[in-house]
Amino acid sequence: MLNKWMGIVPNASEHGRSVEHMLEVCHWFMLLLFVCWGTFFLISVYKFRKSRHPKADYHGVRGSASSHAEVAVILIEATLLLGFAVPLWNKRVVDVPDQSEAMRIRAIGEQYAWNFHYAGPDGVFGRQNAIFVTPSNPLGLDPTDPAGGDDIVSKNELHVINQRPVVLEVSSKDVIHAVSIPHMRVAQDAIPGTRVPLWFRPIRVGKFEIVCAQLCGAGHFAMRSLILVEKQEAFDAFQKETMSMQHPATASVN
Amino acid sequence: MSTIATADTGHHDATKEHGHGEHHHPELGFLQRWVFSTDHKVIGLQYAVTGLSFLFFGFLLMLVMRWQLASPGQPVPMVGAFLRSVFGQTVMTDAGALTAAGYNVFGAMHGTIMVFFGIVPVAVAGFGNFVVPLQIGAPDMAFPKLNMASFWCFFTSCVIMTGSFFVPGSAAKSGWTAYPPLAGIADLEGGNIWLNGQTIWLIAMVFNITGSLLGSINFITTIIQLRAPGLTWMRLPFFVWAQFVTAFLLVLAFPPLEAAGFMQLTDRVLGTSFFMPTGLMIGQSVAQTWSGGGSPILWQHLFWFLAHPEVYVLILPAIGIVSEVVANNTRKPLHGYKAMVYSVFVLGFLSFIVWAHHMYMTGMGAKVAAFFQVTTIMISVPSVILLTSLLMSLWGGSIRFNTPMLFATAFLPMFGLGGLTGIPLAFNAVDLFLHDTYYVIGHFHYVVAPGTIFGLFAGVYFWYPKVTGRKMSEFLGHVHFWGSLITINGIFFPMFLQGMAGVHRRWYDGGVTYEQLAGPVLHWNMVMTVSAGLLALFQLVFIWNFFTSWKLGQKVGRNPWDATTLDWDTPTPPPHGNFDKPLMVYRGPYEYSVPGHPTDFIPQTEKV
Amino acid sequence: MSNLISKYFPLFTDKEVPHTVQARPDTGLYSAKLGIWLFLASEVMLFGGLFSAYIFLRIGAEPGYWPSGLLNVPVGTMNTAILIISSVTVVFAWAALKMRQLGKYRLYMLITILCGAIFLTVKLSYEWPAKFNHFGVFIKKESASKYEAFLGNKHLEVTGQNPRWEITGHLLDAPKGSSYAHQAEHNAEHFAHETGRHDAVTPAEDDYVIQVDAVNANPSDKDNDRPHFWPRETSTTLAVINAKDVESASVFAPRHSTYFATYFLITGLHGLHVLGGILVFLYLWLPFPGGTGLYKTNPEHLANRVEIAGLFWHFVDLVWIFVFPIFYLL
Amino acid sequence: MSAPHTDHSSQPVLDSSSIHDVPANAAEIASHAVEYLKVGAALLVLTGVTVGLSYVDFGSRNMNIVVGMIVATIKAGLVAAIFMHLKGEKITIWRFLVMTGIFAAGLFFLTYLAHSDPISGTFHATH
Ligand code: HEA
Ligand code: HEA
Ligand code: CUA
Ligand SMILES: [Cu+2]
Repeated sequence: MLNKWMGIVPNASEHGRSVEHMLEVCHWFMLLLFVCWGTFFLISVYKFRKSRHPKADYHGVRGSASSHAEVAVILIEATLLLGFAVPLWNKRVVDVPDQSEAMRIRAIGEQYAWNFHYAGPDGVFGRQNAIFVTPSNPLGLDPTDPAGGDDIVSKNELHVINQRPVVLEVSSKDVIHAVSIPHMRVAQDAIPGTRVPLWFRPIRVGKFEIVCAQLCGAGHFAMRSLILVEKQEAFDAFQKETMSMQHPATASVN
Repeated sequence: MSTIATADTGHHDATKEHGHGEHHHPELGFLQRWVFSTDHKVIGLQYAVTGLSFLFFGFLLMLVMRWQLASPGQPVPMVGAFLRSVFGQTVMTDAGALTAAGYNVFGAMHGTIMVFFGIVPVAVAGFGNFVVPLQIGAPDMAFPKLNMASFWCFFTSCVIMTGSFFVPGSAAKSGWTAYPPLAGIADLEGGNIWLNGQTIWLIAMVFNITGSLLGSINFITTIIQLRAPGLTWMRLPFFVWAQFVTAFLLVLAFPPLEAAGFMQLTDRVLGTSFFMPTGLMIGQSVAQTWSGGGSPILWQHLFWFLAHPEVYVLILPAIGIVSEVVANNTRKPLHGYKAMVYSVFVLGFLSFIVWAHHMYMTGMGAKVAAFFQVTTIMISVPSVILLTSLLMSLWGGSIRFNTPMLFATAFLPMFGLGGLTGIPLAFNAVDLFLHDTYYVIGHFHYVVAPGTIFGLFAGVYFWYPKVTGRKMSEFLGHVHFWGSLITINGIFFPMFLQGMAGVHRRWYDGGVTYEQLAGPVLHWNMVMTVSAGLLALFQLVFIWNFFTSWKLGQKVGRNPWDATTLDWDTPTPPPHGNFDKPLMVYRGPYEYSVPGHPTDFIPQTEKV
Repeated sequence: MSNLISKYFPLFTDKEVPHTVQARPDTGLYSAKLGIWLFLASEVMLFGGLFSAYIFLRIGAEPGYWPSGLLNVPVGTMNTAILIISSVTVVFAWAALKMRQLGKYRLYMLITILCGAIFLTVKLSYEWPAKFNHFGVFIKKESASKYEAFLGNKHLEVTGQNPRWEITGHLLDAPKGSSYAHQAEHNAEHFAHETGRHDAVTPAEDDYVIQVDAVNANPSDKDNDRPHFWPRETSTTLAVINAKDVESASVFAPRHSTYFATYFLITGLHGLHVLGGILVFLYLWLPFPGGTGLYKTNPEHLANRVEIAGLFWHFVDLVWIFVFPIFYLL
Repeated sequence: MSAPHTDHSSQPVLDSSSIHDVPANAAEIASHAVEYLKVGAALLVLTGVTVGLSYVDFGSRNMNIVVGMIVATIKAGLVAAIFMHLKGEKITIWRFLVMTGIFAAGLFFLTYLAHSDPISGTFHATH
């Protein structure tokens, strides 16, 4: 509710609910603190101004209400941390869905675009080598590797299937970028030299924006991509069409 | 007495021969007195004035950026052509609008200048130099010459950093965080490996860091060695504690960044690859310039190892100032002084082991993430204690709302808001959503702008009479305060709303590209920008007040605020050597409204 | 009461800063002593940052890309010993001052300064230049089999060791346009002079010709599997390497590899510290007003200065104690 | 606090003539000279030991590193304790040096941890 009031973008992923829930709890907790402290603050400022209270009291607040409040803050924070935050993260980084269940897509950043690399029907990524990189082969796919024959690459458009977990393997060719999909409540830096998995399960068909969330140069602000969450059929159509464009020979066999 | 005195330092000490005797030295020339001075008060002023100017400069850079955010691509009104001629074509178009590269230049320099050339020089070096020796009853800093060296190191860094705007390709443009490989490759194409923005940024930072290190060593030594007789640790004003811990943070956290700075420098000029991974591509081909094998993440570790403690460096002196002002103007002791002292130590300690909360997105496993979340949450506890103690201190007071107190009072809820919004960021699952958005920008500006800067304003209004012998105008002070309070919230509160909507930082066009995420909240940009413009106008009031009061303000005596601490026990302005009487401290720092005492304050030196 | 105060805090009514020479009773320290230790604490963090970079990069290094055995161990050992000796003489110099023996102080200080100077000279005129004249070529993995005779990876695999990707030695010919052409020419002349093989190097457009080190000359010799205490002579074997097969090629300069990058940065910074120490010692040794000139008026002050300069010097020694094994030996 | 006998500098010197005299603890210092020599010798021997041990096979490279670091730490300890008079140094100095040690160790350990505990499935292209 508080999140809504603050204008949070709608959620479109399964685990996003837990993220949102936690943020909501946090915000209520903060509001509560701010209101309690703020009330005390306003009362003090009003009641103890000089004209109203000319002689200060050496001892001020007596009793230990403030210590109790502090202990309560600590307890709430500990609960949030151990009850929500840590398990949620473990789920994200330890229980990455496996090959059979999830769709694996590579997201490779470059100044200033995203390349999304699909393994194609055979499910195996082709070998890559920087020596093959050209404007038309931005990922340097090795033309002699049969596994790469059905691989497709789309620029700035990520197609995924609704309800099917996606594992994005995030990396970069040049500087650090970051994949951030606010609707999916996920983000991951794209660091050259490493490939880090990032997963989520989209639950709403639609088109959402992907942000490059790390300063990457003059074009950073415009490094926008889209994620298209589609039904299975639509995805298949996309795959087929792209393949016929990128690999006319292989595509006709299929 | 005087025989004994000479025995200690030795009668031959060079300074003595130059005539630093009992009295003021009319024979000291202008240069020695105001420029190459070793007097802590003059050095403090030098720092403060340089730092304030940089704060203002940093703000002006931001005004240009805010203009761009509210009206992307439009020439900057009135000064566009002027900016074009000063900053050149990388930064400004011929029409006088900011370019995308220029936006990054200004952004990186705004962050760098505000943090390392604005707040730290004013809060730590300026107030620290002027006030700390006075508050502990020392005649000067422990190492006056080192103090001067520290300022000139800092000043050199200022000149170098400012100069970097004028090299081909303009100043650094990779964020104040200077993450490689972006920063590693920035400005290198075709240019001179030395004369370019990022390289100069690194060199300037090395000087800046060195100056900070020398200064901090001096502070710690001074506080340990030069406390007046009777001034035991638990009788120190809280401001001194805050500076003490701050100095430790600087001494121990800055060197790793200096090391990292050297490494980035050699990456740029010697072709090493500390931070450059294997197979790095520039454009369509693998960069052959670097041998490879480095790690971009290593820089982030070393950077945040400093930069997290650094944020407490930004806030602690302000909390110290606010404590002094609150105690003085509530006319009662601080609530929980001891708890505050312990908290500030715990805060200092923990701040060294939380740094990776800025790196949640770099791909951390479960163990590391849990560790840094736990420590980050732990560090909020001492902050809560500090703020709560200050809040509790109001209760039962007899509050005088003069200008310093207004700023100090406003500091409390403003810092509260900033601190509270740090809490969701600490949970990395939530930070997944909030990282790099304007929510983060809102979080830290609440702590540094209406937080630290308000604390600094409180300090300026509070100690101005000690420095100049005159008070600043109360009326203009009130105008400055209310104007700043309202407009500054107008700038920073909408940032939370934008952040929640998914607006990210470092966007040149303020979000126009992203219809879905920024579209619904784009209108806030105008509100924020107008507020920033108005805020600037209210700062002019301050600047006017600051300079005119020097000659026209109401004259005051030694202790215009009826304060208790030793800084108010000197002549105004304090002479060379500070004190005109032997000192002995008999009591704690905040003995206000002691029951049964005729006046409502008892100076620390009063025996009763 | 006021007597007591003036006894322990004699200067609070004077304008001079107290405790520059005398210790403050409650801390037992004079200010400079505290100051130098704080400085050293920051130095610990400075070198700490560099060492943590070393650790980070070394664990991150792929097998075969962290060279070892390329530095000259006897020279390093000698330099270590020199620093240790200078650490002893500097405490002696301080003790001599404490006992007010100016002559001895001068002698010990002189030895210290000489030790420092020898250390630096060895570093700058011998160790570093020797590195800059040594060349290494990393072979691309896919081309490694072509150079098996120099790499010996089969042998290494059988014996369960990390593979080798680099061929090192003296460069006798470099591809056209290489910035090492001049160095190669010089080495080639030297080679011809030494061996009498004047036509051994036939210029080619895009080859590196390297007079290889013993390891590459005989890569499957078991004796070569471990680093050697006495550096081995460069063999007279020549390796001809096509530029296409090369991943990176460089003299042993900082840009050679992250190993040499850390080596040069850390030893360079350490060297600067040595230089700084020498300058301070010279100042204290010569009759400047703040150096031995101080002896006449306030020997205790001079002794304190020597003590803090000595503390700095010991620290520099202490850093070297770690630098030596991690770069030279392990 | 510190043991008084290693405290070389805090003798109150209250009149200007005495600063030229040999301090009361001169004999002390002279007796230390022997200790300094012994430590110097020990350091030289340990340097030899470090070199020697690096040619002994302790089973793995890592073990060799551990052994080498242990010897280096002993040497560094000797320098700090005796030459730098840390043995018996004032508590004030000890306090912040211990802090420094903890933070430096934290820097080493945590960067190491961050390196060794990535998200599962992370691939590193290194060399
Ligand atoms: C002075 C500066 C300062 C301070 C004090 C803080 C304090 C805190 N910060 Fe902040 N932070 C920054 C400056 C600061 N920060 C900066 C500059 C950045 C971004 C850098 C960049 O990326 O460029 C940042 C970023 C940042 C991040 C990374 C976000 C991201 O990039 O994704 C995180 C994550 O954990 C974080 C957390 C915290 C926490 C938990 C605190 C805690 O210490 C806060 C504790 C305080 C409280 C809990 C307040 C208590 C409140 C009350 C008791 C209520 C009082 C109410 C009334 C009086 C009415 N901060
Ligand atoms: C201490 C730090 C500090 C301070 C005080 C400020 C102050 C302000 N900042 Fe800053 N900001 C940063 C540190 C700071 N900032 C950092 C680190 C970044 C990130 C940079 C990056 O992306 O790398 C950032 C980024 C940042 C952005 C985001 C840009 C982007 O991501 O695209 C914005 C946007 O509005 C902004 C706005 C402002 C505004 C309006 C102020 C105002 O509050 C300014 C108010 C200023 C004053 C009130 C000045 C007062 C001084 C005087 C009046 C002087 C008087 C002089 C004399 C008497 C001689 N800042
Ligand atoms: Cu790519 Cu920002
Ligand atoms: Cu932080």
